[in-house]
Amino acid sequence: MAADSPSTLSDKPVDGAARPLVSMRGISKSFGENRVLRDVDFEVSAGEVHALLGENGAGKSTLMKILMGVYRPDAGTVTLDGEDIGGTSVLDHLSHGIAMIFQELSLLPNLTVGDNILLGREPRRTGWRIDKRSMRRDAQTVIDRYGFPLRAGQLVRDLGFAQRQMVEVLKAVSRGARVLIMDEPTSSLSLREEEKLFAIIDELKARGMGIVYISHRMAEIFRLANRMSIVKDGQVIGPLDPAATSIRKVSELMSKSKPAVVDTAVIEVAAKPASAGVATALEVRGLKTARKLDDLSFTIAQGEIVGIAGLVGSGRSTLAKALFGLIPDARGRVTVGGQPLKLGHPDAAIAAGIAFVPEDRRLEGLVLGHSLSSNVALASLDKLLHRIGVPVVSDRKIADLFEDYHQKLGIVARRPSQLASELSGGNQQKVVFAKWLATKPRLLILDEPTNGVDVNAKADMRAIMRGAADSGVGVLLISSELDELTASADRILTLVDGRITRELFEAKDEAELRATLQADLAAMKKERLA
Amino acid sequence: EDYHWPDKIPPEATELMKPLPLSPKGQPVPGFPDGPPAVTPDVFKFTQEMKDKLKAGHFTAAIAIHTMDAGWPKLQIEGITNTLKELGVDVVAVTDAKFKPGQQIADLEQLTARKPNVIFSIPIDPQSQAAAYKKVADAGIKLVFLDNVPVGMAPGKDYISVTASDNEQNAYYAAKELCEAMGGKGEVGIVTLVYDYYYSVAVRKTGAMKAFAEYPGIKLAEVGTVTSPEKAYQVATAMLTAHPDIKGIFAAWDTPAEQVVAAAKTLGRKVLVTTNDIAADSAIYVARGDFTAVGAQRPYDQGVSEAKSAAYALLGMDVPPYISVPTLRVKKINLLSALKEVTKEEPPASVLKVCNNACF
Amino acid sequence: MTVQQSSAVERDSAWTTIRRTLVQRPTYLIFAAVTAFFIIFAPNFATLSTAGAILRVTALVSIMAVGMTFVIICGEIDLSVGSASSWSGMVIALLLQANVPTAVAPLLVIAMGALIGLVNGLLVTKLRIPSFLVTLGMLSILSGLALTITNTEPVPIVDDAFSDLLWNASYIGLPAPIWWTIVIVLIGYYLLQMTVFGRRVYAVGGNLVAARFSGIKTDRIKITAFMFSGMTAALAGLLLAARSTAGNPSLGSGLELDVIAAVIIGGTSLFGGVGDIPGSVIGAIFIGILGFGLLVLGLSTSIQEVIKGGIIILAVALNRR
Amino acid sequence: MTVQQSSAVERDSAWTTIRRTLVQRPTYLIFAAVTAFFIIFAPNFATLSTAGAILRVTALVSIMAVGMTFVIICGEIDLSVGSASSWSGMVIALLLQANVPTAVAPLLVIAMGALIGLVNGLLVTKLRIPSFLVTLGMLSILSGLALTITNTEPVPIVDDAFSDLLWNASYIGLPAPIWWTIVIVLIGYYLLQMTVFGRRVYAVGGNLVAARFSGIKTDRIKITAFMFSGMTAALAGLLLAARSTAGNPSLGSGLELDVIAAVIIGGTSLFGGVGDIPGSVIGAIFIGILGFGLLVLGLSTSIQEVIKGGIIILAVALNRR
Ligand SMILES: Nc1ncnc2c1ncn2[C@@H]1O[C@H](COP(=O)(O)OP(=O)(O)OP(=O)(O)O)[C@@H](O)[C@H]1O
Ligand SMILES: Nc1ncnc2c1ncn2[C@@H]1O[C@H](COP(=O)(O)OP(=O)(O)OP(=O)(O)O)[C@@H](O)[C@H]1O
Ligand SMILES: [Mg+2]
Ligand SMILES: [Mg+2]
Repeated sequence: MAADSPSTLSDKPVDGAARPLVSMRGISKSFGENRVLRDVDFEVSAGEVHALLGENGAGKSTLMKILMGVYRPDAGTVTLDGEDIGGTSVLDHLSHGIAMIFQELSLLPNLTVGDNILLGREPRRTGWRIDKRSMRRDAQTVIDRYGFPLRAGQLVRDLGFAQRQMVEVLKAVSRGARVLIMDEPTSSLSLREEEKLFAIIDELKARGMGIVYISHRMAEIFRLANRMSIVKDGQVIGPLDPAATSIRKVSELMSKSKPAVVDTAVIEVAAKPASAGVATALEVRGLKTARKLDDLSFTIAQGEIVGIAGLVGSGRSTLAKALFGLIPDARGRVTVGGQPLKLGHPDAAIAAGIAFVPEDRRLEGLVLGHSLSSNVALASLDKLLHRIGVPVVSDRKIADLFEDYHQKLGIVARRPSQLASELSGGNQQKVVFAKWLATKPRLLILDEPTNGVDVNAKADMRAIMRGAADSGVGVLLISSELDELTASADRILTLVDGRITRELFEAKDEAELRATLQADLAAMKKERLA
Repeated sequence: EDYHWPDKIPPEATELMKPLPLSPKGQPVPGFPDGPPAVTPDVFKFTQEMKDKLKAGHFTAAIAIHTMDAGWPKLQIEGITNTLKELGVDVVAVTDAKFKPGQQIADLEQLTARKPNVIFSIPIDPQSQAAAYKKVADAGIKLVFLDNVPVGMAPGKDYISVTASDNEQNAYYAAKELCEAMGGKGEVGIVTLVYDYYYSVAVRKTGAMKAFAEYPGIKLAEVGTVTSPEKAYQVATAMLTAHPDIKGIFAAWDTPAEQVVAAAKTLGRKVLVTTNDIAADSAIYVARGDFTAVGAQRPYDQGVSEAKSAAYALLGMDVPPYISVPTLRVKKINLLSALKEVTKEEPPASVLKVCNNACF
Repeated sequence: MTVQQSSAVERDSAWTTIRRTLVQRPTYLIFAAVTAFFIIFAPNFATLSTAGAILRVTALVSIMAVGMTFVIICGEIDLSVGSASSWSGMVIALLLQANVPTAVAPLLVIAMGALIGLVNGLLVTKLRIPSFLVTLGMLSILSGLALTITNTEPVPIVDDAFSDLLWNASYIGLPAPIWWTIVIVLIGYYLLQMTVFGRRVYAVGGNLVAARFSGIKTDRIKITAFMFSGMTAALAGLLLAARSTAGNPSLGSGLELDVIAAVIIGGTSLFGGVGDIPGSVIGAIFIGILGFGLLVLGLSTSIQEVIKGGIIILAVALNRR
Repeated sequence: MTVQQSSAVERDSAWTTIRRTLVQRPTYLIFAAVTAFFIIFAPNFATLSTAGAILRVTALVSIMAVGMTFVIICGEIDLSVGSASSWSGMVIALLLQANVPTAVAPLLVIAMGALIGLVNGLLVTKLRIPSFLVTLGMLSILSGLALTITNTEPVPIVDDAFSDLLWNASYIGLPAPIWWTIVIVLIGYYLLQMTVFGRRVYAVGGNLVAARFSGIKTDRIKITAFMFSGMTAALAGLLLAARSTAGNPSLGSGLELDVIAAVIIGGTSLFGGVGDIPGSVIGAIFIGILGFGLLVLGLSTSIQEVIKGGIIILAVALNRR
């Protein structure tokens, strides 16, 4: 067992509470040739938060989906209160009191909040009839109990990402489950909602619920967890006592190879400035959009990393999209490398030297069903031609391009023809980076580049970013993880409800930054009211 | 000789323009187990007084046609509409069922709600549409049929009359010409519609087989069927492949016959083709010699006859149960006269060009 | 937050609902405008008998549209309904010819419709073939079978009790086909809009994976939707046969396109998850009105096609805000 | 795992590619088996002239399948190709009748095909109506127009140069329709498999949002795909007209289903992003062989339908691993 391995000796394994609520024994699972889990044990006790850590693709979600009955394990047993409930169906596991917040949001956009919260256990009247009235009432009661700003009758389609995550939380919590699995529940929650979520977790714990908590955010884990386990190479290490270990040690335990594989020196990308002497990568004057951005002006120098700090809905993504030409009604004067940019046209933005790593890599960043090499080549196809009388896309040049970035960024992949959907989150994100670095940009816009990425991959991302900046690229970094901003950015702009309120030169610490943002938002609200 | 269209026509052509004698009986209907006797359309005579009475009646008529994808229905409709107009009857609606019996039933219901005095129709399926036609009759609307009569409907009682081309004779003539052109021996094929319930085409198969049976040297290799005319290309190609000795094919009407010719040409096979019906496009095939002979209908005349039976009925006069339009024989020599006889228009320039003074 | 607040859930008034419906479905305004146009300009349009004729003509499409709505909301499509109805018509005619009792034969046919739907559903869910293809193949198979079983010969139905029950009789002044439409619409409405099953149909079409993760047996829901569609197609086939007092192998051919058009212009999304029964029925009636009105105006069938195509595109364009 | 491993990325050998193709496309084995069956059991099947006949029969479907492949890989569908080809046949016949030169008229028709595709594409992308509906409406409109323009009268073509060029002539021993197929397949292959445009077509169908976020003008790509499909449909219409030496308003009706079936059984996914030109052509030829072989075996048209439906379902079932 993992607990016997030498590396864990210094971190004293802790015993579970007296009786494990759920225990998984000897679990193995393979997808085709990919052996994801090998003879794994895992348990959760009543009234504890058991954190599960591991690199992207280590198998955390897979283990939990087995616990939830989504997948049937190849071997092993799942017992709840000593009763074998070994992998029949989700419905079965739900009825045994196990609930899960899935990493990929699993809401129905076409139904209301209430429908979603009560999906699968709607109050019924005689026949199969749904009792719509009590349904809405019950749902609203749940919402109000946890104090989320939602209405039962709203369509989920009309909600923002963060609000959807709240619905997801309520859906799981309100099942009255005894075991609750949370797979990266905070990946897009803002600070305030995060606080709310933690309060809920504390309350549930007090009521005797067992909680499995998966996250890549170490700070959160150390704050919440009673015990922690690490998935690595198909095995589970732990459980460990958070008090007896440290973030650094945990990162080392998780990693398969050395912590960061990316050498900043190899990332040189920038095309040299259009005209000599121009030192600004980006200049923005009076940028406005119909719904959000309100007269933004700022500049980014070559080689500079500018961070944008803001709360959810403050317009950070809108800013990034507007610069990249994805917001049709954006107006304002923008120059890139000294040349004026025509807004509203992504192809013009690329031609001007802008690269954009979007916040949702699965939806916006990658063609998941296509190969890695074609994903990497997608934004620079025009440069990958060779001629045999007529211009032809050169598969060799594409393969070479992939090979190049595959090495530079340390992408873990078997073949260039492997599908993007088969990679782990961190590696997928590296593919998106490769796609954009291949365009030789002057300005790199990164929207939540480390979202859902494990600690070591995060370090790689930072190295890539720094490498790019060092070679003269201007970087606009958007991140909800304020410590990431403070660590990486040369300068931070605070964006509050569509306006830039401050420019911070000294890296403040996370808590201070947070307080500033909230104060500015309150001030802005007051001003708007007046 | 120095013949010239349209003034100086060779006697051979004039001879061909004479109609063939009618087959004696039509489709069996209640009251006429062997089929009602055939009469020619000349039975109708209109006096001025009759015409005035019709005008005063402000009668309306509607037409429910089976399909519009050929010249035939268009000429029928023109024949009906023009004649009725002369007689002071208004055609208020025309429906196209696209050869779907279900659609035609719906069309009839809609036309019934429109309450015309007469409905002209060619039933696609005499069996499954009978109830729908009976309902039209029950609604007090007079029915005049083209070609087919729905099962169980009695002339004079449930409907006025049916005017049909002498389809059996048309096919018999065309098939016989095929056998003659083949010297009375060799393998032949038939390409026809798959639906045997469609009476007016089904009897063509009967007519053709009758002709083939008269020649001991002729062997019918295969009957190929199509659900719609454009499929004939593939069916003929396959038939010619499976039977390398086929020398002649009879196709039940001109649109599929064109596809049969195209298929034979594509395969580089010398195959004689005869068929029924001509229109501006199929006339070219006769002019080129692709169709050896055609036993044609006269859809416009048929329409005229149908309009006149309706007018008689509206005046409360008796109409014979079965009026038959005799076969028009068409070969290259009399093509222009025949085409004019069918379409009631001067032959188009394209046909004249291909004829190159060899047709009259 | 207090309990007080939670009980103060707003309820929409009937009026708000109507207004919201009109905003969400501007097509209804087009329907109204077109109908008004015909009432004013088409001779004899605004009569009871016209209305009856239109309803009877649309009965078949309406009934199948109810089944189709389930399938399309599930995010699938069923192209086999037209030929399934032809085939059902043939089967009922043969059963009655073989003296199967009038009370039993239709039930057998409906069961067979369910079976056809079951096969469609199994192929779509278990073998994961796109429904477009499965049902296209099924269309071929059933229309071929209908032609083959009697060698293209139509089969007469002499059982008047059957024809009365399904088409010819009137009850309380309403003809049988309209009653059947009402029955199916009510069943469909109940199932889709009021039951747990209906909720799951929406869930499956809204986000298949999410529905699965929420413990919904998505395959079973889809299969049931296909079965319901097959049953409505079989019922339509019975009506067709009763109307003609005969089974004909191509009576229902091509109906699938009308049915799908009715469902879509009624506001159901081809991508699944959105739609309802009343919309589909209104769509079916609208298509009926449109066809009939154009006919009464004396336009040729071919021009009607053009106008119909144009209006359907327009209606759907308006439906997507 | 070591850093070593991450750098050692295999490149695919040609052999691996072939083997993988066979594994991914087990349908090709079915094709081979069915063809072998006909060669053994169908009379005169295994001859050069039969092969030629099949290729000519499938020329129309193959040509349209090339255009359709672009549309389907984009994640859309084009139901209007059949009636677009009928309409094109009518238009060319009328143009030639009006003495437009043989060298010009076909080009005008192809341009009109592009225009039809443009309208389809604009409606799909700018008004965001599902392509299923747009092209269904277009199908109605074009078939209505084809019937209306000459009042259902077919139009003869007496220009032999035209019929030769497109259908009757042979060059280097190969008949014209086969040459046209080869030309279109090569153009299609080049565009889809070898150009930037082709890569973008895949990206648009694979993930529309990601494509837009990569600077691809997704609307323009889709519109171009529809235009190409319209042009291939127009060319097919020219071939149809040349074959019958006449324009007939319903010559191409129903072809769309054969074309779509060919593309799908050739391995292109209805969901977009996956597929290729050779697959579609093989699919078209297979459908041709199947239909033709059954006919040569002397099976009735109706049984053929049944068998064809079954085999298409089977082929697609096998294509999804
Ligand atoms: N349905 C599936 N089919 C095939 N392979 C899968 C499937 N689901 C997961 N995998 C593979 O199993 C491995 C473990 O994936 P899993 O999602 O459990 O990782 P994870 O630890 O949750 O990663 P992350 O932190 O990125 O969420 C990965 O290599 C993944 O590609
Ligand atoms: N004027 C606009 N036109 C089109 N889309 C817009 C416009 N403004 C915003 N959006 C889209 O709406 C989304 C949500 O906007 P929202 O106001 O919630 O802020 P946001 O930019 O996503 O905020 P953040 O990234 O800071 O959380 C944006 O990501 C953008 O895609
Ligand atoms: Mg995970
Ligand atoms: Mg954002």
